[in-house]
Amino acid sequence: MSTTALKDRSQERQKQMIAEHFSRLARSGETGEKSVYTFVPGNLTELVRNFDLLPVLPEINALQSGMRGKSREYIGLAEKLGHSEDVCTYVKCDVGMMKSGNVGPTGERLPSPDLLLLSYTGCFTFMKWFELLRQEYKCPTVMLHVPYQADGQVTASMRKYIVDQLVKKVIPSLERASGKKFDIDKLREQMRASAQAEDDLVWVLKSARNKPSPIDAYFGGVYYIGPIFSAFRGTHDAVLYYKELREEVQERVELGLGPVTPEGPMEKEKFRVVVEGPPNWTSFREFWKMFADEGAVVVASTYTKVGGTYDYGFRHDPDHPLESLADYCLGCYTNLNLPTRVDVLCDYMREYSADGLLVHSVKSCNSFSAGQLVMLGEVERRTGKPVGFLESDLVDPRYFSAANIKNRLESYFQMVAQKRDAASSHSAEAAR
Amino acid sequence: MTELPEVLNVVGIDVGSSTAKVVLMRERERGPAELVDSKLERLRRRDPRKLVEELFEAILADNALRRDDLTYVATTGDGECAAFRTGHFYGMTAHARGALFLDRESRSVIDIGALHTRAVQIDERGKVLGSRMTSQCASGSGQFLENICRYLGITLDEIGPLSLKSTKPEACSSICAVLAETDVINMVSRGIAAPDIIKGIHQSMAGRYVKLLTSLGSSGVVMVTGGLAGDVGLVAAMREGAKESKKPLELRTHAHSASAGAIGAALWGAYRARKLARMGVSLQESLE
Amino acid sequence: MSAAEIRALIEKAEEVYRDLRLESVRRWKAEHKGLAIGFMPIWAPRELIHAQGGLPVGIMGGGEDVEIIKGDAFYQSYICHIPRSTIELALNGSLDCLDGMVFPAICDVIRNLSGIWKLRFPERLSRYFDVPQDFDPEVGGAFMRRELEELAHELEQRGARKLEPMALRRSIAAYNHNRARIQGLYDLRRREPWKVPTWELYLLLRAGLVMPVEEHDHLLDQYRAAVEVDHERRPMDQARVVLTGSFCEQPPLGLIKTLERAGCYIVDDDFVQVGRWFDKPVELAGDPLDNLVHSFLTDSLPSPTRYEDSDQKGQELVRRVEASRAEGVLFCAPSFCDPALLDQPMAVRAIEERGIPWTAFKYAENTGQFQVIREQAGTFADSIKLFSEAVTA
Amino acid sequence: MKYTVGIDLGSTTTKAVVLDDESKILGRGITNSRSNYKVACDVALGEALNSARFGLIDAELERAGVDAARRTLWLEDFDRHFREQQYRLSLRRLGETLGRHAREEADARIVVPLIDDVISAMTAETRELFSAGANRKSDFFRDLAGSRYLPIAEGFSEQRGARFDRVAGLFDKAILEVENATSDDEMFSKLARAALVEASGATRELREAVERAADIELEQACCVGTGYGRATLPFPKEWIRSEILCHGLGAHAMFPDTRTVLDIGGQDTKAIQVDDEGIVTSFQMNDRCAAGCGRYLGYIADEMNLGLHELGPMACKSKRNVKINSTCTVFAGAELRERLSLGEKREDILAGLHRAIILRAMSLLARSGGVKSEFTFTGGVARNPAAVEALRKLIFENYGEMKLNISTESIFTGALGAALFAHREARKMQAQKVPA
Ligand SMILES: Nc1ncnc2c1ncn2[C@@H]1O[C@H](COP(=O)(O)OP(=O)(O)O)[C@@H](O)[C@H]1O
Ligand SMILES: Nc1ncnc2c1ncn2[C@@H]1O[C@H](COP(=O)(O)OP(=O)(O)O)[C@@H](O)[C@H]1O
Ligand code: SF4
Ligand code: SF4
Ligand code: SF4
Repeated sequence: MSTTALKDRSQERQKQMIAEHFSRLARSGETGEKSVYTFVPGNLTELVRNFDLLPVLPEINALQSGMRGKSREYIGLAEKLGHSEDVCTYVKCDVGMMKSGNVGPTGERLPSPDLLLLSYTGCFTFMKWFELLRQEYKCPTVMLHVPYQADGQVTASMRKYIVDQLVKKVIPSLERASGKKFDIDKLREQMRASAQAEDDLVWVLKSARNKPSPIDAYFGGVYYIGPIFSAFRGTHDAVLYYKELREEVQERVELGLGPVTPEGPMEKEKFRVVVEGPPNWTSFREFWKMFADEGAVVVASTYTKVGGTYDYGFRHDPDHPLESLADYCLGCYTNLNLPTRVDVLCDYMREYSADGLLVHSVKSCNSFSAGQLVMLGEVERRTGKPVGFLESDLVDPRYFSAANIKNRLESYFQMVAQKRDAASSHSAEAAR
Repeated sequence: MTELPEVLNVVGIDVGSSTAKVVLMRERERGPAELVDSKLERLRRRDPRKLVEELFEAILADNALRRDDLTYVATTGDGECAAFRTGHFYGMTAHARGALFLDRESRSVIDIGALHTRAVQIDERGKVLGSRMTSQCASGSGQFLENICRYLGITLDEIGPLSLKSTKPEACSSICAVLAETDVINMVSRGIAAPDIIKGIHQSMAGRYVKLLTSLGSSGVVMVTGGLAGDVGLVAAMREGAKESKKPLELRTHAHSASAGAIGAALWGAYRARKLARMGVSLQESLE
Repeated sequence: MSAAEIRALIEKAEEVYRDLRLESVRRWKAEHKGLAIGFMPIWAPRELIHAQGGLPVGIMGGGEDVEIIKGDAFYQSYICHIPRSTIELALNGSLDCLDGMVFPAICDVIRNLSGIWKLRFPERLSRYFDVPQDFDPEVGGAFMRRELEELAHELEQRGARKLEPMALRRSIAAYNHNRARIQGLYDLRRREPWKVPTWELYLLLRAGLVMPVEEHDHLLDQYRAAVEVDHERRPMDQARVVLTGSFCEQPPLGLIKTLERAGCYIVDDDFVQVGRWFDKPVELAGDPLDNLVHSFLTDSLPSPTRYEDSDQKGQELVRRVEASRAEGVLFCAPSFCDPALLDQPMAVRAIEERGIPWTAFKYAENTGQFQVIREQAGTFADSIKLFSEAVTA
Repeated sequence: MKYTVGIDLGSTTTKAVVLDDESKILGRGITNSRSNYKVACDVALGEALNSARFGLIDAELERAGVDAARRTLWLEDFDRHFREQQYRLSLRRLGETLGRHAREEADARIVVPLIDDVISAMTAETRELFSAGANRKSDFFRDLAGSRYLPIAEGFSEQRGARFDRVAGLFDKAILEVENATSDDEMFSKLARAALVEASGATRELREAVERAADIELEQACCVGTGYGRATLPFPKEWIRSEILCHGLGAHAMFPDTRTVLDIGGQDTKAIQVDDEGIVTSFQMNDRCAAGCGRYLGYIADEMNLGLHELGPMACKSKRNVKINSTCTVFAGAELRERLSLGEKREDILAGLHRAIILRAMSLLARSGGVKSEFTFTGGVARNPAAVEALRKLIFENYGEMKLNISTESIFTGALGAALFAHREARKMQAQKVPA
């Protein structure tokens, strides 16, 4: 009883935060508030809000369109306008949404951007995306180029490059867009709040080390990362949200409960897996249910690190605000090179005592997908755990073949079970 | 200066991947051209060279003509297999002209054949302004439909009328023709009626075609050509699709839609012949 | 006489192009002691490698000749073809003679390929070369200079010569010469496309990716001299087109030939851009590294892989069409190439505003069937030809 | 006697394997998959039980003291006649069904007699089709009958001015009904008797053995399903196993030392690694694009008007390597025609196509972790000698020489694995029953 009531609280809060944000955006025409469009990886939410600008994240809108069953239409529209079938469907979904009146996830109209903040972090396609939007909105655009961590480390040169851009380009653009001056003390305050929420988020994600895991760190995880990865990092609301969430999860741990799935609480945790790659949004529940039906819990996922790898210790730092923003951008998951990504997965397998790794490869995203097969093999080799490979797309329902994915998942879990049975019967024999 | 008579006899030959089409046209310098005769035959794995030769001879014989009576023999498609041709025009060029002949108001053409679909935007002279073809995957073309229907035990002529009977079309999601086949198998086993299956496929094909047209920027009268223009179910689905997309597309077909490529080729042939004559070049020279 | 001469030159170029095992590089290494450093398409600082006594070797995938046996194990079907053939070449030993690979910042696929290299070939130099998307000399420029220094340092650690300003200046001059020659042929083709068929020019460019620059200069000179005097090459009634989209994965040779046979004169293209990347000679006076950086920031060819700071997307294409007096544009991009395909709608918009006709198709480097493309390009050429005549008649 | 059965409901074919209570293979059955899964399973099971009875006949003969050589000889002969009887029966049904449909045609006056004549002509060919050593294009009535019906009907249609498209369409319609007829014990006895009458050399021993075998009561203990259609199989969920596990276990049962298994079926290709107990350790399947699977060969065969059986042998004649890159199933036909028109030889193109398929499989193998000895090739395409040859060559070149297992029964590997799972289930059920 109490747990459902508690569960509702954080979820309700998140809902409310989002609703308020979008209605503020919708009213911005009257209130005169300005908006900045930007991306999840390498988002500079604190900085944007420092100027009282409202962040809009087209990626989130795209995934919401997928969940609301709108993406097929939007993608279709973009393709009619000349976009190729081959390219990232987030972009097409967003273009289609814009061309259909720019109605956001809450059904309210989104304002046109006053500034496009092109945080080029971990994905090349971002650049094309905003070039396309710029052509439509004819608004100022500022590029923040975040170099790739090609050698698995952040160098002083990279950090300097980013800070230089922040100082010379990004901050002046934000000042121009808002008509306000940059306030570094406020930024320090914001960063303190960020760090606090980040602590709680990490605690929640790490709770999956428990057996049974109280959370699903992929399907559930995408909800948990919502506020911090989007428009709310550094806000008071976000701090409260994560505090509540942490308490709720804490309670589940104490009661020894598993995660709540679309079908209700999970009865028995049969498989613990790590998942690499973003989810599918058009059949999100169906996809989740396929896991839940098999008694599979995702104990760790890389997707929940695209907006920051906080579990590896990074926190926004009030004492070095711009440098820490630079480090934040550099550290987003898709900005890590493949060897590092393999290390992360192997760490997760160990840390969360996982039975195996599943890679969900999406057609859209080269940033994630190119190289996943090599990662898969590498993790299998290093951990000796069974690995599986699934393919679909983010928001293009044409590429989600339920039968195909179910087939692979079933085969995968049957394989894991068969291996486990064999291992246990061997040890039983050995005991005899 | 080589004088050409007022009336020219020209032949157009369109060799597709499934069907060979041969037409005889009578072209006039001043006045509308006329379609005299047309022959259309499925290749059915026969040697296209031989078949084309046969059809060509047949059309001459039926109209009491000799080869010398023809000013131009134009080919299109895989027309290289007609060794006796005068000249060759590419597929979309030919369909564009053919569509214009079939309906003067055509401003776009969509040619739906056995393997490929192409959309062409044209001006009032038949000039191709832009064109699109379906990508790699063949799931949206005649061959695919044929395979499905063969599986369902439906003959070509029945496809269209059956589709029109559908009340609850079943969406077919697969992009791949092969997987779509399996989808269909699944549908049958779920007890979905044949008309609903066919209509579902028609809708998915129509969706692609409308997309092709709109991405081309078409509006106004669209002539459907190629073999599938004969499929009333598909054309109906395309009309619905066009309406849904809120684009002002008016889809039309013609009894001779399937031969549009051959017709267009023949007419371009006549056009070339006249122009070369005006420039004082004989056809023979121009071929050198 | 010259026809045979041209044929011999082109055969020589084609031999280099088909030499997937890089025999010529192996020979070069046996004679010189330098490092052979591979680099992926678009642009890499060849001058730097050259100045350190190395041989820069352009790797444009495996093309149509390499059979993919393991490469597909690395890449899903919805990723372009070039990385899989490149990895195939690496796995089957063809690239053994390379001491390292440079992966320029082209797109996420190439970026991640650099990681695969690190995982698979940990002993070899694998360098992702990040180029700035910020064009302020003090911000992006400074960053790029640091990247170049870093690369030079790494090469040195692998046994290359230390980077000396004098040597770099000489190398810059050498590549300036080479670029001028290539540009000269492009200009000639633009004027008299029948003299320089694109498939020949293309092979010459490809040869330049592997040959030492001085040798390549010689080949270009011979070719130039031969075509200048070949009077058998006569103009034909063909449509003049600009081809764009093929800046990374390269189309098979058959595709280029098909386009030309279908009635198109390609009067501008973006094949093998590294040979023409700077549209002005790199300054020789002053600090050579700074000069290189400066050219990169201000004199580079526009590319979908570079951020366009001004709102001028597509204008460059319009300019190219006008400069080459082309009658249309062929968008010819590799399947699944995000940079090319996402750029296309913007470019299309720009040329449509000018009423420039265009058509588009996709390929893979190992496409074996050109029927569809021939139809499409043929129709395109037909429509330009039939009606341009109609006007004159 | 009690038996367990595994059914592999594939996208192209449905296979059944029947085991006795010592998990020895009694019989195998195969049919083409069709819209009605239940029917497909029943037909395959019926076929498997028929073949099980052949096994029983063999056992009876052995008991009667007939030596192995003679047994083989007799059974082969008997089998041929049995199949001929089956074919004749189906042909009769086809004639009836066609007639029914034909009467609804507008030009029934022409079409009905035309069809009668076609069927008569086909019936007249039957003896030769099943004569000793005859080369049949397929095992399935649909293919066998189709490959004769169409040309014969085309000829007659031309002569008599009927529309061939319609006449061909009638076949497509009728065949659906005919192939859905299932067989049962009674049918077996009837056909067996008819076959004995025809088989000139049938001895008394054989006759008696057939009678005795036909009388044995067969009772199903457990049935496990697998294959593409398994989710919709007419079985309860706990009796369903993934194809991967079944292929792994089946291959292990056939070749205990196998470590890598490649299965190329109609629509999918799977690369499976198994350990020394047949337990799957890793697997990879082709993605959604069905390019390069068995169906591709099916299209090619259709296109060339060949039977699936003939494709491989023809490709094996090739001396020249033609490179083919597109394995798109649907464009296969177009590519073929283009090549032919360029003057390439049929066998060379075919060899190129086979190699292209195998190249795709090589990728999956590499993805799943490479190839280890012994390597087993299963699924329908393993019946194709050209595919096997291309595979052997590429495997040896890339992974070194090793033992390559290919069995004529490999198409049944999945069903065998399923049957073994069924056998385990049956054991478990029995064990649970005993104490009660
Ligand atoms: N009435 C019809 N209904 C549906 N499909 C038809 C009909 N008539 C012809 N077709 C299809 O049209 C195709 C042939 O069209 P065509 O344009 O001649 O193709 P191609 O030029 O490629 O041979 C065949 O695939 C055939 O199945
Ligand atoms: N006798 C044969 N000779 C050659 N190939 C065959 C033969 N029988 C089946 N095949 C091939 O096997 C494929 C079907 O394989 P199968 O394993 O039955 O597939 P599925 O399990 O998907 O039904 C066919 O598409 C065909 O290419
Ligand atoms: S490619 Fe990937 S990271 Fe980039 S925009 Fe698309 S989904 Fe996002
Ligand atoms: S072809 Fe395009 S997507 Fe592929 S590596 Fe090159 S730039 Fe990237
Ligand atoms: S998805 Fe199907 S139709 Fe498309 S390429 Fe693949 S096999 Fe061909």
